[in-house]
Amino acid sequence: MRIAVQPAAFDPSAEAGLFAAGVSGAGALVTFTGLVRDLSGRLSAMEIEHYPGMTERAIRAIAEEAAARWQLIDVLVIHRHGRLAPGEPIMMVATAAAHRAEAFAAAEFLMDYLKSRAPFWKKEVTADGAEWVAAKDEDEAALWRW
Amino acid sequence: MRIAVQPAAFDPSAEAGLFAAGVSGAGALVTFTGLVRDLSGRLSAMEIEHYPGMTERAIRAIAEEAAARWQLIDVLVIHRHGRLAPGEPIMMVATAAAHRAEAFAAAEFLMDYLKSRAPFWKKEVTADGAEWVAAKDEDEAALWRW
Amino acid sequence: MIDLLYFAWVRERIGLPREGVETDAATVADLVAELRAREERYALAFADLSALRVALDQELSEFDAPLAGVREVAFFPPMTGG
Amino acid sequence: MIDLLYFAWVRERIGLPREGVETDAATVADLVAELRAREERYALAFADLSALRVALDQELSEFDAPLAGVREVAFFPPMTGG
Repeated sequence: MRIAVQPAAFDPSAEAGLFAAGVSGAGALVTFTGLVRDLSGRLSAMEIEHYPGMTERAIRAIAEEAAARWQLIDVLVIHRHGRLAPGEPIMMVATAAAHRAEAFAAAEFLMDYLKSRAPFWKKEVTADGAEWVAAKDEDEAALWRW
Repeated sequence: MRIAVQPAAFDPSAEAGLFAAGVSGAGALVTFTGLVRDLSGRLSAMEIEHYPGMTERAIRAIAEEAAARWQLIDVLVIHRHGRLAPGEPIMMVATAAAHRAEAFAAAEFLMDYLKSRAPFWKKEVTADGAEWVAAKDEDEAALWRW
Repeated sequence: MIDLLYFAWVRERIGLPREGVETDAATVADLVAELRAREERYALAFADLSALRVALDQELSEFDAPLAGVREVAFFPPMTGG
Repeated sequence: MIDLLYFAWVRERIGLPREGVETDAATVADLVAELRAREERYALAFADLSALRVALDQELSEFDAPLAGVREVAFFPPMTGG
């Protein structure tokens, strides 16, 4: 299990390759990558604030919960903070399991919990100013399925 | 949309990188990679037979169905046939969408349908002989959720 | 003339991957009945239709489907891709 | 002495990321009442508790949780990671 909370940019496909190389006996690998979207066409940056210390704890607790629920061979979570440009990867998760259902379920579980239970806050910066991204009711609702 | 049915080995992370580079405006990328598992510890190869012509048609129809159900920015499917070694990637799918729920749902849909509706047949080769892999009831049942 | 294609253990039991047949069979099931009557290896391959799938001109179909206009019929076990 | 941490718009409204307080508040809600009474910017930041979340010693908690033994209290809006 590797958890990285970092300001530095990362290459999701290179990380996926490293993850895959470190896994043995898996039948299924799932990766998810989240990217900065420029919805307005005017986004100059996405700023991500986090709570150092709690962030790593919260992500580790979420990953351990996933490992307890599904037979996972390995889990990877990378999440950036700081200032990101449109199109840049914000975060990724990867899961390795014997079967596809477990790898998919664990990756979706990780994403749902990272969205609403890991202490990150996004702010969209445009030429007109900056605005905190509001949490979506649907993201909170997504937790109820688990 | 790229669909490749090929005997040649491929590098899932390199393919994921190419896929990501060709996508613009996505907020969510999901990849799934299926690998040859050596359950018995005695597997010398996995042989995958397919139905040339129908295979490409069937996969394209499945991918088009996914694109009709979810707002997808792009879809990739790669599936090998021929003789594969334990641990080698058999196939991968990648999906790009605005939101994670669509990218995950489409990737799972593609996998469920590729398992049971694309004309591939797996045979496990061990020192003791070769045996066709039996279709699993649970794979057929997985289609009912869509 | 219709092309018959066999895959996986159907191909192995029948002992060939493809053959052409002249037939007046109205449906896939009628064609299967003709094939079963030919030789033991066909009877064996088609013993249990519930273990088989059929594609007509490369589209999955059913055993009661009509054969009129069909050029290619493929028989195979349930698929195990992915 | 308890460390108070503020994040995102809570930090911006209060105007600082962290401060130490001496308090006898029994619960988080009691502490919030003390902070609200301090100054307008605190009253504003804590106007609507339903828009806020709280973590005690880096674990998500509730506003009615006791403060006994707690060293670090963080206030922030609902999280928007991922």
